[in-house]
Amino acid sequence: MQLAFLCFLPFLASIFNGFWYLFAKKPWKMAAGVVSTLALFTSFCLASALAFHDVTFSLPWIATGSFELPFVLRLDHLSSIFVLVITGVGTLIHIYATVYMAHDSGIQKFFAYLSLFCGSMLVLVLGGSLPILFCGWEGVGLCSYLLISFWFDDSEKAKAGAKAFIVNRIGDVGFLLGMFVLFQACGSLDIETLTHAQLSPTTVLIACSLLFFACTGKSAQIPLYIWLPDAMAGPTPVSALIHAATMVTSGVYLVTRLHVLFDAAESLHIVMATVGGVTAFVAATIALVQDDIKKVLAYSTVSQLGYLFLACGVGAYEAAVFHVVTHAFFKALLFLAAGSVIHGMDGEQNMWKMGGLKKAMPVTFATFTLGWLAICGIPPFSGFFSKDEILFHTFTSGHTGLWALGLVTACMTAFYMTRLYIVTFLGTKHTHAHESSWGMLAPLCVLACLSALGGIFGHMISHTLAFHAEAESSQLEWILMLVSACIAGLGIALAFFMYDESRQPIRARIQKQYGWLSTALAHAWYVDEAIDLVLLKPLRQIYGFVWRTIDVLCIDGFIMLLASGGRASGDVLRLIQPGFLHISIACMVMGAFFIMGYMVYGQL
Amino acid sequence: MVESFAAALFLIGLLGIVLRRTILVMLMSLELMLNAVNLTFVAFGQQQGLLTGQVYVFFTMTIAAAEAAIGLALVIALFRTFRSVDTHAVHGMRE
Amino acid sequence: MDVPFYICAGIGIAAAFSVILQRRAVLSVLSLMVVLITCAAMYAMLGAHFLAVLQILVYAGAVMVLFVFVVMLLDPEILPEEVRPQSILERLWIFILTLGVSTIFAMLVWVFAHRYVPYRQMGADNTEKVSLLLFSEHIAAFEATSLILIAAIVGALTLSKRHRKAKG
Amino acid sequence: MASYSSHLLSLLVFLPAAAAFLGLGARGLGLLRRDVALWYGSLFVTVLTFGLGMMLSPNSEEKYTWIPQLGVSYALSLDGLSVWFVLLTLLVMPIALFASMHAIRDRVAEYCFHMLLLETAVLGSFLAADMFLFYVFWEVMLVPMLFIIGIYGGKERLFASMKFVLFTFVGSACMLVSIMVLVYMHKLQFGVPSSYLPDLLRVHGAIIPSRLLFSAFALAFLIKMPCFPLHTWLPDAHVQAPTAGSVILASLLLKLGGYGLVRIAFPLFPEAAHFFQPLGMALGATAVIYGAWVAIVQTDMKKLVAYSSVSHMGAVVLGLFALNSIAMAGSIAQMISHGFATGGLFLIVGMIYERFHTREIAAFGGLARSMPKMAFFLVLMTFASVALPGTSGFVGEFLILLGAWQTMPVYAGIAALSAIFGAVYMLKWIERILYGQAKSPSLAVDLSHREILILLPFTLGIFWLGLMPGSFFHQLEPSILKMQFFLTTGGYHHG
Repeated sequence: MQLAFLCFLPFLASIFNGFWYLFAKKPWKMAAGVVSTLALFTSFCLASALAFHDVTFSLPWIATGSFELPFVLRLDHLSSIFVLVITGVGTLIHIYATVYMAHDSGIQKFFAYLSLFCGSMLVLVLGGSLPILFCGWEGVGLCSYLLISFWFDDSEKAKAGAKAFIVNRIGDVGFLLGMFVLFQACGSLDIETLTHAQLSPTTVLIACSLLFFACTGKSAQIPLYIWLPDAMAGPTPVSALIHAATMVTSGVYLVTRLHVLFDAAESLHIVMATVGGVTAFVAATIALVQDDIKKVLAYSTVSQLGYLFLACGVGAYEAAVFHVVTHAFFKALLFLAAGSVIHGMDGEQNMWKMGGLKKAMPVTFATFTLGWLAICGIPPFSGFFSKDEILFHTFTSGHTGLWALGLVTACMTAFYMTRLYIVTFLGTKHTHAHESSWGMLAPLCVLACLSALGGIFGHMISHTLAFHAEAESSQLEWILMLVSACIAGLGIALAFFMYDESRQPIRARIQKQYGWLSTALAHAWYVDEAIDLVLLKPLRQIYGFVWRTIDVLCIDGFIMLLASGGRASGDVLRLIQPGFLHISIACMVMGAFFIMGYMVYGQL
Repeated sequence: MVESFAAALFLIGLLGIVLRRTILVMLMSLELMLNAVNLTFVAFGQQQGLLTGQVYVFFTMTIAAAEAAIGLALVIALFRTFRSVDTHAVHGMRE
Repeated sequence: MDVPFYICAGIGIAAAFSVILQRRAVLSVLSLMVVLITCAAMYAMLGAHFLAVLQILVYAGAVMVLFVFVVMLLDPEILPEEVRPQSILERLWIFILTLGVSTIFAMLVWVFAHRYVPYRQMGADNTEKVSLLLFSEHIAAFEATSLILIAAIVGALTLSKRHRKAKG
Repeated sequence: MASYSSHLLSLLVFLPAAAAFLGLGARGLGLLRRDVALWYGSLFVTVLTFGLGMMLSPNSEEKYTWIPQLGVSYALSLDGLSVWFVLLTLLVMPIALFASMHAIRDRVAEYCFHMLLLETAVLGSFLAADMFLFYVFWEVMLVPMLFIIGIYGGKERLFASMKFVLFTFVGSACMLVSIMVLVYMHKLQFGVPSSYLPDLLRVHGAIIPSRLLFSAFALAFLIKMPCFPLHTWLPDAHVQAPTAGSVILASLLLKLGGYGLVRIAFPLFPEAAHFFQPLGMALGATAVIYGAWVAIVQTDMKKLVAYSSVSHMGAVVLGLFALNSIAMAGSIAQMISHGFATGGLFLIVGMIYERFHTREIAAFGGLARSMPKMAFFLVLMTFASVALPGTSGFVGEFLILLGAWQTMPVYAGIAALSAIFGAVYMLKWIERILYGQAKSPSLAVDLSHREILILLPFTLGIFWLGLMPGSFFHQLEPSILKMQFFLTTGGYHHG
């Protein structure tokens, strides 16, 4: 029963805030934040109480004839990890957001959407059967749409929200089709029965590839990642919660939840791994030249998600989950820190306009440093352990090419994160910026500790996961650890070398020489423009064309033809009756002659 | 014998209606045709030995009379509005 | 064989032609009178004495008078001078018509001649038998004719009355 | 199933009509002088019928012989399937009346008369168990609708109402012919003619004629649906109809097509249904995609919503022709949810029109800032019609696609694309009018309590069917089983 309560609490908070926003405007602004945070915090406590127990809760939902679709929530080992991350990081972000959004007029609406999001995310993670998971899946998509276009006055942000929703919908169609294939094959959509059902390899392959396509939509992989960078139009807490910690990992959750099916689809593994690897690499290249803090972090998220799918591709599901957890910590930390920087700089997001914030915002600087070290993969911090585990498994499973690609990406990650770090915090320029209040800094510190200690915590949970965790020779493991640590160090050194104040002329020369490359990277390899040109423009022509020809021309035309046909034939017939008496008599006579002729002829 | 005469009368009446342009003459040829028909009635009645032919002639005669009355009244009314009895001039029937 | 029949037929045909060919409407009315009288004669020859008398009284008497009256009323001068059929189309049309009519006449004559059936003598009391028949079998039709006549009278009256309103 | 004859059904059907004539008579005698009296009178009647409807048990029946020579009987029956459509009608009518109180100023007496007459006709069609009676109500329904669009509509209302009536007439003419043929076949086989549906179900004809008859019925219902090639009357009718007219047209009249297919066409000609299945599903799938594509380029709000109805009804056609229990339950759920969602959308468009007196999407902008309540309802209705989980749209759409996938995966796949195009045209529209800079802020007055009261029933309906459809499917169960029985066994024993 607590599971239901855990899952529905955020929904209640959302409904409360929603009504409060629509019907009562006057009260104390911060209350909305408090209500949502409390709701999520109680969910967190419930989750930690129920952690790692197998609890199920079910309500009858749709039942027609033989087809039963109850609303089932199931908590088990895997989902409890995700629930803890969602509620834990979520609560921290809620506290942060209460302060961050304090002066915004639509704060109740904001927290209504945020709680709705947490509720749907919990439904997604706890969903016992695929349709319930799908409900959470689309609910989350809806909330990301509502939150991205939260400041809807500026139509750019509204368009970004719509783009995110539509791209997610494309993925969801894949999810739907995958579900139908599975239902047709094994008659039920419950995850338990699916994992134990014997399905023919082809149906499993088709279903898994469709579901994987859905994951690329939701977790921003190669074909459908274009929405995540634009999703930065939303407020920073939204980016932190949705586009860093929780929603984007739902794709990985789906794959790990159905890992039995995905294991069965052998040929899909290499596809998943390569898609993950290539996404990581491409996103990292783009992040190298971004000027907006949030864009850098967005592409870094896409890149880290690439790692996750790389891990899933090579079958290292525990490594993937471990990285999800650590990534949630340090990426949320980085986003929130960036948020407090933006807050301090009154909305300025271009990092070149900042610099030397070390002195102006010491606490943010300190927490950002911890986050930075974690994401670069420096040994004691969490990022190192999880990323190394993924690379290790990629290496041991024989995909050395992908391992190399992973290493290069790790180096690039270290490079662009350090670039961001130096340009915003170090340097002699001292821009004036006021440090954020403690309401925002406290969550930062908590997240900083988590991302620092995350590594140890990770080892504990990865060994308890029931998947096939076989012990590798530790000697090879140590060597690989050393290699990845050096790579990270190399990246950081290179960045320090490049972005030190005195190195300005060298950067200018490189800029001049590889100008075309940097503009290409700045425009994200012109992917958006290409899609627009290749896909959207012709589609718009088609819509217009279809309406004009089929609807207006063919069908209406045909009917108008019928109508005018009737009128025209009427006119023609009218001419036959001229009204001259003698002509009619003549016709009558001729008629009589013919009849007589016929009668007579008939007689003969 | 009598029937061929009646046939001749009838056809002459027919020619009259078709060729002549004045409505009056057409009415008269109409009367001609009616008489021809009466004649054939009587003739065939005679051949069959029945008197019903003659009874029918009696009825056609009354109808012919009524028809002539109405026809002439029409002609007068027509004449008043169209100032002429020429069929070519009188062609208001279309609209 | 019965010379009087041929005389009447000749007069009748001639009168009929004059009805349709006369320039002046008055002359065609008179020739129509002649045709009616020949028909009456024919009836007499066939033994239908009642009809012959009726023909003279009703038809020749009443209807023809009506015609004469209307012709006089319509003031012959204003009757339009018949325009000789000029256009080729009209000449052709007349030619076709006469050709058609004459072939039909020839066919009819051939058919009548072919199925020659002698006329039977019906006996002298023709009028008695016809009136008996009239008032026994066809009494309903007889009454109906009175209705028709009344309708005709009323119709003729309304049609020829000058409608002030209709004029407007 | 126990069914007791109760006069409640006839009372339910003819109460509005009686009130309509009463109202008109009273106005004639100069009694109900002021319009307000008429408005609240007719509103009271519709609410009364709603109450009456609530008291009905879902399998009551009523049958009297009406024209013995023709075998026509006056038969009304309420079962699990028609109970939902009846309830939808009883719910929509008071809302439509209440919504049109401010919009309609002149000729109020005739307006109330037509609305109440319309309610009787629609209730009659849903309850009729005799084919002849069904046809009578089917035709009677057109007359008030014609007047509502014709008198109270927009500029080219005459053209639109003419097109609407002619389209439906063509369909119903074919239907009448096939009813007659059916009655005659019944006479041949059982001696006495009868147009009572259960009797007609026993009639079994040869293959070819039953296919012909089925296509005649299907034509009438697909025009009414409307399905892809025969839908062009809907946008014109909606654009020119007054708000209440649009709501009724969208929520009720379109459902008759689907109801007719399920109640009449499929059970009568199961073999033909299986024969036409591929064609039907193909039409449904094309309608879904075509409706969505065309909706994207629309500039008039009502036309856009009208084309979205074409898309939804295409999904319903797909579901119905899939001929399995899941898809059928899904299409009926979709019909009811379409009634809620699209009805709500039309109400909102009507409210916007009352304020801005224009329906061109380009003329709006930034309404969410000044009209948050309206924005909430609009976003909710939009996402209900885009089949978002948790709303009724998802239940219908999901079951349809799931069922259709079992029989024809290709068409179900095509129809699933509607989720994308649906999202595109809905978001494009919402974004244009709700977000961005406000174009005429002075006119943007937020919803009054009256308007919120109007929208509330539909909102509750969306969440009820979306979250707790248990009772809905439970009621539907017996009819779906009966339908399956006819489609599987009935179809082939004389195949």
